[in-house]
Formats: sequence, structure tokens, C-alpha cells
Amino acid sequence: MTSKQFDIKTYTGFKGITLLCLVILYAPLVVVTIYSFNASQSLTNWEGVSLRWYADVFTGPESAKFKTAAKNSFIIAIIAATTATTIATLAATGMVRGGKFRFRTVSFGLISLPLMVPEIVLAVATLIFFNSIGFERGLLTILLAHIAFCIPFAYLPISARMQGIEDSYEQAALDLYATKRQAFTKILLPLMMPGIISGFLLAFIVSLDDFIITNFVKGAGVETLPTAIFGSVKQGIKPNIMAISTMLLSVSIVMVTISYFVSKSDNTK
Amino acid sequence: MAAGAASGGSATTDTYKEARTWLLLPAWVTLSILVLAPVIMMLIYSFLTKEFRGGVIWEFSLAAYDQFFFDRGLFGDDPPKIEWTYVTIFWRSIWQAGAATLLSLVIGFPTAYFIATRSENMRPVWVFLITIPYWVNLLIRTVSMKFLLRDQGPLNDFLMSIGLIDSPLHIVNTNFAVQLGLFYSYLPFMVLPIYAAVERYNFALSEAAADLYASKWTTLRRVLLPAIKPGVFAGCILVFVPSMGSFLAPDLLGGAKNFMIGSLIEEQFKGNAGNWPFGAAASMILLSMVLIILMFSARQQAKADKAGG
Amino acid sequence: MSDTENIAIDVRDAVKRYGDFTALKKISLSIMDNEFFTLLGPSGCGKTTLLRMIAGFEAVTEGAIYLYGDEIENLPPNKRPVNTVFQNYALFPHMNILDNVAFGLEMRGTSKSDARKKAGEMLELVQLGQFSARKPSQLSGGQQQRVALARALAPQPKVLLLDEPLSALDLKLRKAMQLELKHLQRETGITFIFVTHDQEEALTMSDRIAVMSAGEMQQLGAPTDIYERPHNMFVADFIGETNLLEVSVDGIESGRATCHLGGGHELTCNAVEGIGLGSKVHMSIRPERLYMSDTPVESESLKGRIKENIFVGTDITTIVDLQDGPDFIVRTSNSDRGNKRIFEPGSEMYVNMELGAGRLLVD
Amino acid sequence: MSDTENIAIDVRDAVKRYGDFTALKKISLSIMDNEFFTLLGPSGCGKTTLLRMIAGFEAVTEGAIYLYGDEIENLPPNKRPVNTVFQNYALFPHMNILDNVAFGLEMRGTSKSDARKKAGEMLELVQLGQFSARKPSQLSGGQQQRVALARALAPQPKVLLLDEPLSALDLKLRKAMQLELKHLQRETGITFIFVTHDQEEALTMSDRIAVMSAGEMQQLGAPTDIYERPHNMFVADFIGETNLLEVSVDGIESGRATCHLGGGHELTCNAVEGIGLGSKVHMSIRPERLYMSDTPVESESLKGRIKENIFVGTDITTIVDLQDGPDFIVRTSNSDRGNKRIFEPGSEMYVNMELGAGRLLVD
Amino acid sequence: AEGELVLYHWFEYIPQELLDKFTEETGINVTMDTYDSNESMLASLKAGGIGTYDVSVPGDYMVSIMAGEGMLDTIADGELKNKGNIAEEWADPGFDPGRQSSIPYQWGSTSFAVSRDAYEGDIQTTDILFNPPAELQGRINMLDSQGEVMAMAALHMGIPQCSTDREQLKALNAMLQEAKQHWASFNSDTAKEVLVSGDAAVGQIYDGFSAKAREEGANVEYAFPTQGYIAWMDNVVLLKDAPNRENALIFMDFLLEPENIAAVSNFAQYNAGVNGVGEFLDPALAEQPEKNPHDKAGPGVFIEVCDEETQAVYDQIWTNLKK
Ligand SMILES: Nc1ncnc2c1ncn2[C@@H]1O[C@H](COP(=O)(O)OP(=O)(O)OP(=O)(O)O)[C@@H](O)[C@H]1O
Ligand SMILES: Nc1ncnc2c1ncn2[C@@H]1O[C@H](COP(=O)(O)OP(=O)(O)OP(=O)(O)O)[C@@H](O)[C@H]1O
Ligand SMILES: NCCCCN
Ligand SMILES: [Mg+2]
Ligand SMILES: [Mg+2]
Repeated sequence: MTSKQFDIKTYTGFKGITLLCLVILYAPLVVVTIYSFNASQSLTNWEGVSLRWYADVFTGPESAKFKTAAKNSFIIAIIAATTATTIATLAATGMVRGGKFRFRTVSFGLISLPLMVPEIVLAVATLIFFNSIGFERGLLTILLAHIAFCIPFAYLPISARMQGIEDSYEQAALDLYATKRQAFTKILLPLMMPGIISGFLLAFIVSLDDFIITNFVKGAGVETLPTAIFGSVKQGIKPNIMAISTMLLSVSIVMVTISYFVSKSDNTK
Repeated sequence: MAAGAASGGSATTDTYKEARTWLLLPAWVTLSILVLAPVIMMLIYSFLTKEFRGGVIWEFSLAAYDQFFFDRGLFGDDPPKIEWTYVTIFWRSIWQAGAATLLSLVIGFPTAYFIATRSENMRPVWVFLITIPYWVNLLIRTVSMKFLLRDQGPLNDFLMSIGLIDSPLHIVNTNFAVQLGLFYSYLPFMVLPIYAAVERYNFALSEAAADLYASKWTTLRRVLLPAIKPGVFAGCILVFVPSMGSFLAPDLLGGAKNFMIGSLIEEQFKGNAGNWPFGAAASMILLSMVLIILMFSARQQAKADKAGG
Repeated sequence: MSDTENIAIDVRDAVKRYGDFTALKKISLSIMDNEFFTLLGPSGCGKTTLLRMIAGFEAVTEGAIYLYGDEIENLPPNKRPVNTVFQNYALFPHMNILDNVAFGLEMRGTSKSDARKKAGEMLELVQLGQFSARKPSQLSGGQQQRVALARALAPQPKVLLLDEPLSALDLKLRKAMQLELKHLQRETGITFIFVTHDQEEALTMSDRIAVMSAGEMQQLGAPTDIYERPHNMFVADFIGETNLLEVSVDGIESGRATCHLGGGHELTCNAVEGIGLGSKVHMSIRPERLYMSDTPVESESLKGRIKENIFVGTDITTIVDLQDGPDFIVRTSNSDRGNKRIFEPGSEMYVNMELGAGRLLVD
Repeated sequence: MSDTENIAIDVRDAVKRYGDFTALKKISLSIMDNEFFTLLGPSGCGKTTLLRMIAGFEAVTEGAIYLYGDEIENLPPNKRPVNTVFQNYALFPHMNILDNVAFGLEMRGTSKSDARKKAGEMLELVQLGQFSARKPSQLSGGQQQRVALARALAPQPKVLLLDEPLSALDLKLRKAMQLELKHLQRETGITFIFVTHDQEEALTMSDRIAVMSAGEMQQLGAPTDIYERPHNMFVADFIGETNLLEVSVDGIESGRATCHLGGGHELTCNAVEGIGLGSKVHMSIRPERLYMSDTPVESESLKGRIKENIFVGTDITTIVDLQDGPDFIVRTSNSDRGNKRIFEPGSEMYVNMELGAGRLLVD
Repeated sequence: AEGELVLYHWFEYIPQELLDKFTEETGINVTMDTYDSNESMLASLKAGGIGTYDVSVPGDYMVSIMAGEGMLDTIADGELKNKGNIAEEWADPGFDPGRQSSIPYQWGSTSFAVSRDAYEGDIQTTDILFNPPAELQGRINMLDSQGEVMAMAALHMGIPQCSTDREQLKALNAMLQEAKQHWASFNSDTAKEVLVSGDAAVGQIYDGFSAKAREEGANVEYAFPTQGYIAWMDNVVLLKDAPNRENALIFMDFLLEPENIAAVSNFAQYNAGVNGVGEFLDPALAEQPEKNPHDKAGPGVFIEVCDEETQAVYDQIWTNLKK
């Protein structure tokens, strides 16, 4: 009976579209997963189930390279996304809660600049720039570049969210003797969380996925997953790459599952 | 532009006015050094003389812009005419990116909304579900996507096996494939900002609209959307702008037959042409165009806000 | 009132549960077409919940609601000819207030210009004509509430639900709006379901009042019924101020009951069916039915000492300490100052009561 | 009261402008330490704005505000020993109620467990002890308001700002909370600045009342001053119900003024300084100061006809049509039913007034 | 010797095992970065890569370009022990006279392969690419590389690669515009994959790729058109300011050992330019049709390097083609 009840929050078809969205997102990955078990070399030929490519990931000639690359990628993505999210959160607070000021438009332009400059240009320019100031290329150059271009990806969801929060909550906190810092950390920040998580995740996947800029500013021999994978994929994905991708997926799915059960058990809130 | 991003029914406030400089400083410093400085260098490059096979000669020149705007024939000695080549390329990019943005919005908005209306415990799970695919490299995703969409690929096999079509749909190497690819590349950039905005939405407003005889769709259009406009705006920027400069999807799924700006610019730096000033000039023009589009839509929004929705 | 043809809203055995918590326990009531019906009850008793169920925003857990004879379970809110003034206003923040008010009209198909014209008139009605271009956030609390009222009235619904629509208004404006609302209701024939916590407002405006408590209906009746003949202690206590005395009924004779209260004091009042000899029950005496004097005036006179006088404008409230008995509250009209004595705190006096003033309560 | 040492809040020539709109026009007032001070005025007159300036959320456009002698212009809200009960509650949506109430205590350095214990007590005080684990969205409007009250009270500020803190409560709970607030104020010595639109509440609770209108101060004084000796027409009209009559002063003799109103009627009342012979001014007569009879009783008797009787519980309001004169409102205490006549609509009767009841108003 | 070697190399062009062997033999740690085209290597070296890498592997024409840009170091006489192993025909090529800065790596041809399932007729003509029969129209993949497309077009039209004749250039422009209508895509990386998957019936392709496509089951035939085809040679060059110049020379010597360079050939299926590799090569390699032009095949020509002014016209034609 209640199923028929009008629910202002529910739109017919939205669930369907969401499922369609998931299908679109995951269908290519299903292909990747299936073919990672292919005995053959080729994406277009199926020659039976095999685990040889998984073995290849760990023992093959390139295993060391991929291991380091994966490590680098995650270290960079986590540090870059965290730093960018922090910078973006502070900046969003300044922009949305800082009143009117003269450099507001300029600041917004600056924050979205990495988004608007074509990656290749930013890549070449950054490389030339690092060279001209004598900054030696390596992991650090990658990290710095990633932090910079992750900022707008973190900023936009965070500031969009912040604009939806009335300031009366912070005012109430200030009224109750919270310092501005406390009003920020205890009230605004928790209310911001969905925006911050969104921003962090976007920054994280953008960093994890970046090839062009990384390829330019990285030091010789420093690899991230995209640069390590790049060659092997351009001519058609190699099965060992599919095996790596499948494992990456599994790791993330395991993480989600854990977070699901953790949040489920935390029913006190 | 800032006003545009800040609009959407919610006023900006000055709670952290005193701390503003310190709050913005990290962003200013990071971006000035790591992005603005290189970009200014590129701006300078666009006014320099090209060095054959890449690089620049430090001599002022407008040749790059001249090449962009004036057609002097195949041999460069015809009287100058307006150059349409690059305009065509720009227009194509805008069109493709626009279509991809629209597609992302049509799919991404309901998804974001659906996620935001799940129980508090389930929302993060859904958000992760949307982002997990992006742990896998874009190139891999795009190649797999192409594999799926091929004439003899699983999608066509499936559609034919259920009898929906008789002969395979030709999707690969079409504009639609490019749009799909761009859509697939940037979908979470649409979903997540909208999700973050809807999550904060006061559903009492929807109730009030329904109470005043608005159908659900009217409620969506007239009340919900304006209230979460900053999120939608953010999502559209995050999909549209990178799509404009993208070249992976156009190359792989579109067959690289026609330049998009991304590929055109890439070609200037990495290809045979090796014309850095021209690549820099094209980038600067792209940059200013994106700025103009953003400013224009911000102006429209501000106007709409003033008029009261 | 029992003519089923004329029933606008019929709530039958409606139950509402939020998880384990039962907010409404089997509520049944019929609201007549063209009636001014008021829901009265303490904070949290379920008034808003009931309104929301009628408007269609909350599912009915058990039972059913009928609108002009039709079950409306499956009718979405936008199909119900019912408008709501929300307790928290729920004004559209991105629209100026003119557009807020015009919204419902536009949704009903009125052209944009007509809708705005009509909306302008509604804003004039609530005295906000000059603010029509402002956004809701630029208005004061009371102004927002008036916009909410104008917005709900504009499309002239069949049933109007008003959830404390005047609570943020000052007395003067509230009185004016009360008159205006009553007037509107009579003229348009719209059924009003009104939630208020202001008993005077309820008594003044309503055709009938439903008194609720903790999700249950306590009494349903005309204002004078509720005020003068409360069914039970809860209603007597909740509606208006009253002196609630624990008494034991010592004698019943020819419709009169003699009641004993603490400290040897005795009072006589009308007997009530169901309250027999020896019952220990409560008696309610309204403070305005009592008056004070130097010497006993009526047969029902009790000696006491003044504790405190409180000035409340139209009246003065006096708290009287009865020797060995409960405290009494006596309300003296301000007009009596001239010819009736106001006693200084500490002085001794008599509290007098007319015979019919005390009422025995079942429960 | 003029001892500057004891001034808690001193507002000097404060002006507040929103763009072109002036919300407060040169307001000056001193609020004493330990005082129960009330701001009263119509919706939109600037009460909330003044409170927000005192709390530190709005900048003062011109003028200054002093807190215990210190200019507080540059003191941030969290440094001001001032707490606020917000008109829209502003409860933290992500915290349960207990944590909401404990917040201020924690911010002042109380340990988490102590803060929660104290918060629990505060919740008991506002009768919400059993809801402490709920989120604000799961409470009714009145319940949320009580949480806001508990939250502001918990850290025991020096000055408490209350913006219509009881407006969503039912009469009974409101009376109880009024008593509780008054009690708390006396016990703790906290200065209360109270915004209400309920005149009875204002009159009952306040030491002093400031009546505002359209951003201007109209009168500042004790409750009886305001009610019985309004300075001007606005105050007389705004505070309580009154009959406002246009009169021309025909004669002034030994402190008495003879006033002429429409239709040949004449009334005598106390003369007021500044109102000379021949002035056309207003006279205010409170409805409770009038009473009805078959034949003229007092010297000030006017003949009229009953238009309508309205039952308001404690009283009955009668609207009387004076022949060729204005309508009169007469308020008769419900207790008078027994010994005073209530006339049926249409019947003719006399309205009588004591000599001191009418008051001439400057303005 | 010990230490480091920083290699800038094509992706998927050298077997990891060979690098491991080098490290084992010499104790030198190899760090390798990869690129996907001669031009992108040039760009990144120009943007600051010089001084980072020791050696890279440019194609023939790119060697002359890099030499012209001053990006190459000179190898003095006697610095390479195995220089004598270089096959005679590759010892003194036009793009690096006297092998001053480079050694041969691999050579092969670029032409096109045609699916025999799709087309039965004669394929030994550039018409297949530029004026295709109806069966093949819309099913052609071209390399996404200006040099290879232009060189092939020049062969098709019988004009010089760096023509300065305006009429010829206009005709070339027009011819390409016309031909483009029949092309499905431009892609270098998946040149093999599209043939194997059947997405394309004709693909402009390197000989080694074509052979691999055949091995993977594509029924394709590699053409040696009568108008001619492209020949190319990739070379290992010693970069200017190489941080590990000594080790770079050791590596070059290593690659001049027949056994080692044969391992590359077996992996990439191209030819080595070193004497004595025969015994180490996979015997099947020599038999491949892709390695054995037929009698009527036209000449194999290297891509030429045009001067700046001429190149500008070709750039314009390429942009016109892709706009
Ligand atoms: N942000 C703003 N911009 C413009 N005008 C404003 C703004 N905030 C308040 N006002 C106006 O200032 C006046 C005073 O507002 P205020 O909120 O102080 O009224 P109030 O006395 O508290 O009324 P109420 O009893 O209705 O709450 C009102 O007319 C209101 O419309
Ligand atoms: N979402 C919810 N979850 C749990 N309990 C709820 C929820 N909404 C309301 N309640 C509870 O249901 C009861 C009735 O709430 P309702 O809002 O109907 O009260 P009300 O009579 O309107 O009170 P008020 O006069 O204070 O507005 C309250 O005790 C409230 O705490
Ligand atoms: N994969 C390498 C091909 C080289 C063509 N010059
Ligand atoms: Mg309610
Ligand atoms: Mg207010």
C-alpha cells in the first residue's frame, strides 16, 4: 500500500537511468575482466580460460615495473588529492564565505585555469617552466603538477555544496563561543562532507588517470600506472594489462564493500 | 563568472571575511606558480617566432594569430581571406563537447539525484560505485568501449540476437561515438557535484511546489533545478571544458579523421608540424573562448536571478 | 453536521508510525465542507503530521483519508485541491516573493501576467505589496509567514491547510489577519483546517475544534463546548488557564454535588453523570469565574491570602494561597479596578465563586 | 535604572541600512544588568535586526553598541558573552539534540562528559529528555524551538537574546516556559533581551518594554506605563486592543477635558499636557474599561446597538454600533455572565465608561 | 662497468629480456622511457629532455632532423668496438653519413595490407589507398602520421616528396581530399588491431605489424605496390649531453652483437642491419611475404626531409585533410 504512496523525492525512471548509467560504466570493464582470463593474446580471439596473465603480472618481465608504477600512482594520487582537496576547501571557504571582494572573479578564474588550458599545453609549459627554474624532474614534479590540476576538480563540487548551506548554522556556533576555526571544523566541515568527498574522489581519479602531463613532467624512468600502461594499450590492450585493471577494480570493490558494512554497523547515527 | 558559480538562490556570506586572504593564499600560490606562470609563458610564446620543428625564436611575431585568422592560400601568398579552417575545428569541438555535456547531464542528473535520495548509509556506497570504473585507466576504458561498440562487438551481437536490429549499427568512427566516449570519460564530473548539491536540498520546497499543483517534472524544473544550480553549473563546466580539449576519445572512437582542438593543438607540439607559437596561440584562443562562454552563462544566470527565476 | 454529502475531509482510523514511534493513534474525524476547523494540542502531539497526511506528503500507515467522498491514498499532492501554509514557510529561495505567490496560479494554468497581477493583489492583502521584488531571505520572519499565506491562498483551493500561519505575527496584525482569514473563508467557501497553539485564536475563529494530545483525539466540539464543558482533565487544563482541584464528592442532591477539597474547604457545583458519591475526581474552575472580596459574598466563599498580583494588560492575575488548600488563580478584569478591590500581597481576603462555575471532570 | 555602572547593553544612535532600505533609524537604548527587557513591535520593524547587531552578526551601519561599557564593534560573536535563541532555530542538522545542546558548553571548555550531562539536564528542563538521540529533523516545530532554547541557555551567558522563543509553543507550555524563563532569569541574573509579538507575554514577563515601529523607537517603559499611558497613537493601538476615537477637545477645566466625537456624543476624560482647546486628537479607550447596561449608569454613557458577540474564552467581545458614531469594542469578562447582561445582537443598550478610562493621545 | 643508462625508446619495440641480459652482462641499470612517435620524442627532447637521456631511437629522417638541430653527439673513431658489424648497405646512409652519431637498429617497409576476405582483385597498386575499389571504400585505416601518408601519396602521384611545383601540390591536395572520403579512420597504434578485428579491410601498415596481424588470424596480404613503397630504418643515436655517455656506447656495442639485435628482430619482426644475424633469427622470419617484395614491386624509398618553406605547404595540406 505504501509503495503506491506519492513520494516527492522519487522520480519515475531515475532509478532506471541510474542502473543504465551503471551498465554503461561497467560494461567495458566487464569486457576487460572477462578477457583478462583469456588464454590468448588478443582482445578479439577467445581461446579459453586461463590465469596466465595474472601470473604474468606478478612474475612476468614487467612485474617490477608495474609494481613500482602502481605504488607511485597511489602515493601521488592520495597525496595530490588530499592536498588539492585541502587547498580547494580553504579556497571555497574564502570565496563563498569571504564576502564580496575585488579579486573574487580573478580568483575563480585562477582556480579554474588548469581546467581551461588544454592538457598538452599545460604539459609542455610546465615542463619548460620546471626546466627554466632548474627544478629536477622526478616524483616531486609529478606530484606538484598533479596538485595544481586537481584543484579545480576538488573546488567545484565543494563550493557548489557550500553555497547550499545557510550561514545561520555557523552563526549559531559562533554565538555558542566556537571560534571561527571551530565553527568551521565542527559545523561547516561536517555539513560539507558530501561535497568534500566528491571533490576528493574527482581529484583522486583525475590524478590516478593522468597521462599527458605526467608523461612530460616525470623524471626519466619514473613511472605511474598510466605511463607504464600507455604503450601496452595503444596497440590494443594486452591481457596482462587487463589483469592489472581487474585487480585494481577488485581492490576498489573490496574497499567499497568494507565501507558499506562499516557504515551499516554504525547505525547509532 | 564568480557570480555565476556563486548564484543559485544562495547568497554568499562574509563569515570568514578576515581569514579570506589566508584561506585563498594556498590556492593562489600553488596555482600562480604551477599553472599561471607556465600559461603566461605560453602566452608569450604565442607572440614569438616559430622555430622550425618545434621551439621558439625570441622575436616578436603575430604569425601564429595571423595563421589562425587569415587564409593566405596553400602557399601563403594569396591575399588574406578570413580563415574558416580553425573556426570549423573549434565549432566542431564545441558541438561535440556540448553534446557530450548534454548526454552526461541527461544521464548524470537522475543518477546524482537518485544517489542523493538514498539513505544516509547508502550514499557513499553509491558514490563509490560511480567512481570505481575510473580507477581503471582512461585509455583502457576507451579501448574497451570501442571494442564493445564495434560492428561485430558484443553490443551489436546482443541487439541482433534479441532481434532489435538486422544489421549492425555503425557506431565506431562516428560523431556519436566521440560523444559517447567523452560522456564516458567525464561522467562522474557531472554526477558528483550535482550529488553534493542535491544532498543539501531542502525537500520541503518540493513539497510546497507539489502542494501548489506543480507536477513532479515542473517541480524539478522550476524549484529543484534552480536551487541546485551551482552543482549543475559545476558539473557542466567539469564535463564541457575538458571535453573541448580532449583527443583520446576523438582519436580512438572517432577515427581521428577530423581535428578537434585538442588534437590540433597536440599536433603543434608533438606532431610533424611542430609549430609551438601556433599551438600556444590556439590554446590562448581556446582559453579565452572558454572564459567567454563561462562569463556569458554567468551573466545569463545573474540576469535570471535578478528577474526572479 | 452529520450529513455525509457535505464532508470535505474524512479521516478514518488513521494511524501514523515513524519506525517504532507512533505519532498518530487511530484518529477519526470528519471535517465539513465550508467549515473552519481547528486542530489544537500541545507541541509534538501530531498536528503537523495529520495535516501532512491530508496534503499527501506522508503515507497513512493504517486507516484512510477521504476527500469529498473519495479515497485519496493514491492522489499525489499536486492533484489534491488542497493548499498548505507550511509551518516553516518553505518559500522558494530563488524566486522573488511575487513569483512565489504567482507560482500556484501559474501551475493551474493562469497566464504569467494574470498570475502576477493576482499575486500582486494577494501581496497587498497581506500588506507586503511594496516588497514584491525581494527575495525571501530579505524578509523578516513575520513577513515570510505572510508571503506563505498569500501563496497558499492565491490559487483558491477547496481545502486550505494552515499550520500555525499566524504564529510569527504581532497581536495587532494577527487580529487583522484573523478577521481577514475568517472573512475570506466565509466568502470563498473554502474549508479551512487550521493549526494553532493560541487558544484564543482557536476559540475566536473556529466552527469546531479538535483537541489532540500525544497522537490521540481528546475532544471534538464547538468552541464553547470545549471551553465550558471539557470532557476530561486534559482538555480543561489545556484550553485556557484553570484551577484544577482534587476533590472528593461528599454528597449528591438534586443535581448538586458537594465536594471536599483539602484543608476542610467545601464547594458545591453541578453534578456530572458518571461521577458518583465518594469519587475522587478533579474540579476545574476558570480564574475569571472567581472574584475577591473582604468578606464572604457567595455561599461558595473560601478564605485565603494574596501571594502575587500579575499585570497582564486587560486583566490582573492574582495568586491566592488558600489556608491548608491548593493555590488559586483569580483573574480580575482591569476594568474592575475602579469599583472592585485589588488586594496587596500578604492581605487576607475571600475568594468567591458562583454556583455554576465549578465543573467536575471525568478521568 | 540610570546607573551607568549597571548598564549591560548600551545602544547609541544605531542605524542599520540594507542597501537603500533603512531597517533601523537611530535607535538608542540602555538595557540594565539583570533586566528582563522586551522588544515589541510589528513584523518587520527591526527587532531581529537589532538582536543580530547585539549578537555581532550584523555590522552597525552608524552608531555604536556597548556591552558592559565596552564598545563591541570589533568583538566577534564568539567573544561576546551573549547567546541567542534564533528565530529559525538554526539547530545543527548533523548533530543529535543532546550534542546540539552540549555544543556551547564544550566550546567553553567543559569536558565532553560534563557537557553532555549538563545538556541532558537542560533537555529535561524543556521536557525533551527522551528525545536526546534524535536529529533535529525528527522533531516537531515546537520541539525544535525548545531545543534552541535549551542550547542557548546551557552555557549560562551574561546576556541572552531570545527571538520569539516561545512562538511555536502551545499556550500551556508557553505559560510554563514563561514562568521557567522568568525564574531562570531571576536566579541566574542573566540579562534577557526578549523579542515577542505577544503583548500579554511582554506585559507579564518584562521589567521594561521597548515598542518599536518601522525601525524607530516609539516608547520605552515599564509594562503598566506602556499599557496604561501610551505616548502616542501607535503605541496605544499596537499594545492590546483599544477603541481609538477621533475627538475634538471642546473644553478643558480643572484637569478634565470634554471631548466631542461624531454623532453628537460627548465624553469627558483627564486632560493631557500639550493638548489644548480645539485640538483634534485621538482618544483611546480599552474595551475592558467599558461595560454595558439597559439604562445609562455613569455620566459617560453612550447609546448604541449590539452588532456581534464573539466568545474568546475568558471574555466575550461585543461590537457595538454607536448611532452616528464610530463602532465600539466592549470586552466583558466571562465571569460577569451571571450578574451582568449580555445583549443579543440587534438590541439597544448603553455603553458606560469610568471617568479615567479614556486617554487623549499626543500625535 | 657499472652505473646507469637512460634509454628513450619506442614503446613495445624492445624485449624486456634483452634489457635484463644487458644489465646482467654489464651491471648497468637500464631506465627506459617510451614514446609513440618520432615527433613526440623530438618535442619532449626540445622541451627539456636533452641532458636527461643517453640514447634514443629515431627513424631515418628524424636522425637528420636531430642532427640538424644539434641534438646528437658524435661518436669518435674507435669508440664503438663493434662498429664493424654494421652491414655494408647501412654503414653510410644519407641521413647519417659515416654513422657519426648512430648505429642501425631495425629496418623495414611501410605499405599497406588488404584483407583477402574483402577483396579478391589486384592489390599491388596505391590506388587501393587513394582510389579504392567499391568493396574497400569506407573500410580503410590510414596511419595517423603526416610523413607516411604524404610519402605514399607522392609515390601514388609520381611526384617528388618535397615538391615545390605548385600545380603538383594543388593536385596532391585535391587528390587527398578526394581519397579521404573513402577512409574510415586514421590510427597508427591500432593499425594491426583493426585488421585482426576486421574493423578495417585495408590498413596502411609497417611490414612487421602486417606479419603479426596475419599470425593473429587476419587473412591479409601485404602489398608492394608497383608505384613504390616506403622504406625506413630506425637507429640508435647518441644524444648530446648524455649523462652516461660511456654506458651509452657500451649499449650500442651490445646492440651491434648479432645475437642481441636478432632478439629484437625476433620480437618486432623487422630486419636488423648487422652482419651475421642470420643464425640467431627465427627461420620463419625470412620466409615472411612481408619481407620479400615481388618482382614488379616499385622502389622502396626513404621519407625525405623538406626545407622549412616546403614543409609549411605540406603542413597546410595535412591540416586541410584533417579539418
Ligand atoms: N538582508 C536583507 N536585505 C534587505 N532587507 C532586509 C534584510 N533583512 C531584513 N530586511 C528588512 O529589514 C526589516 C526588519 O527586519 P527584521 O528581521 O529585523 O524584522 P523583525 O522586527 O524581526 O520582524 P518579525 O517580527 O517579522 O520577525 C524588514 O522590513 C525586512 O524586510
Ligand atoms: N521524521 C520523524 N521521525 C520520527 N519522529 C517524528 C518525525 N517527524 C515527527 N516526529 C514526531 O512525531 C510527533 C508529532 O510531530 P508533529 O510535527 O506532527 O507535531 P506537532 O503537533 O505539529 O507539534 P508542534 O506544535 O510542535 O509543531 C513528535 O513527537 C515528533 O517528534
Ligand atoms: N613500432 C615501431 C614502428 C616504427 C616505424 N618507424
Ligand atoms: Mg507542527
Ligand atoms: Mg524577526
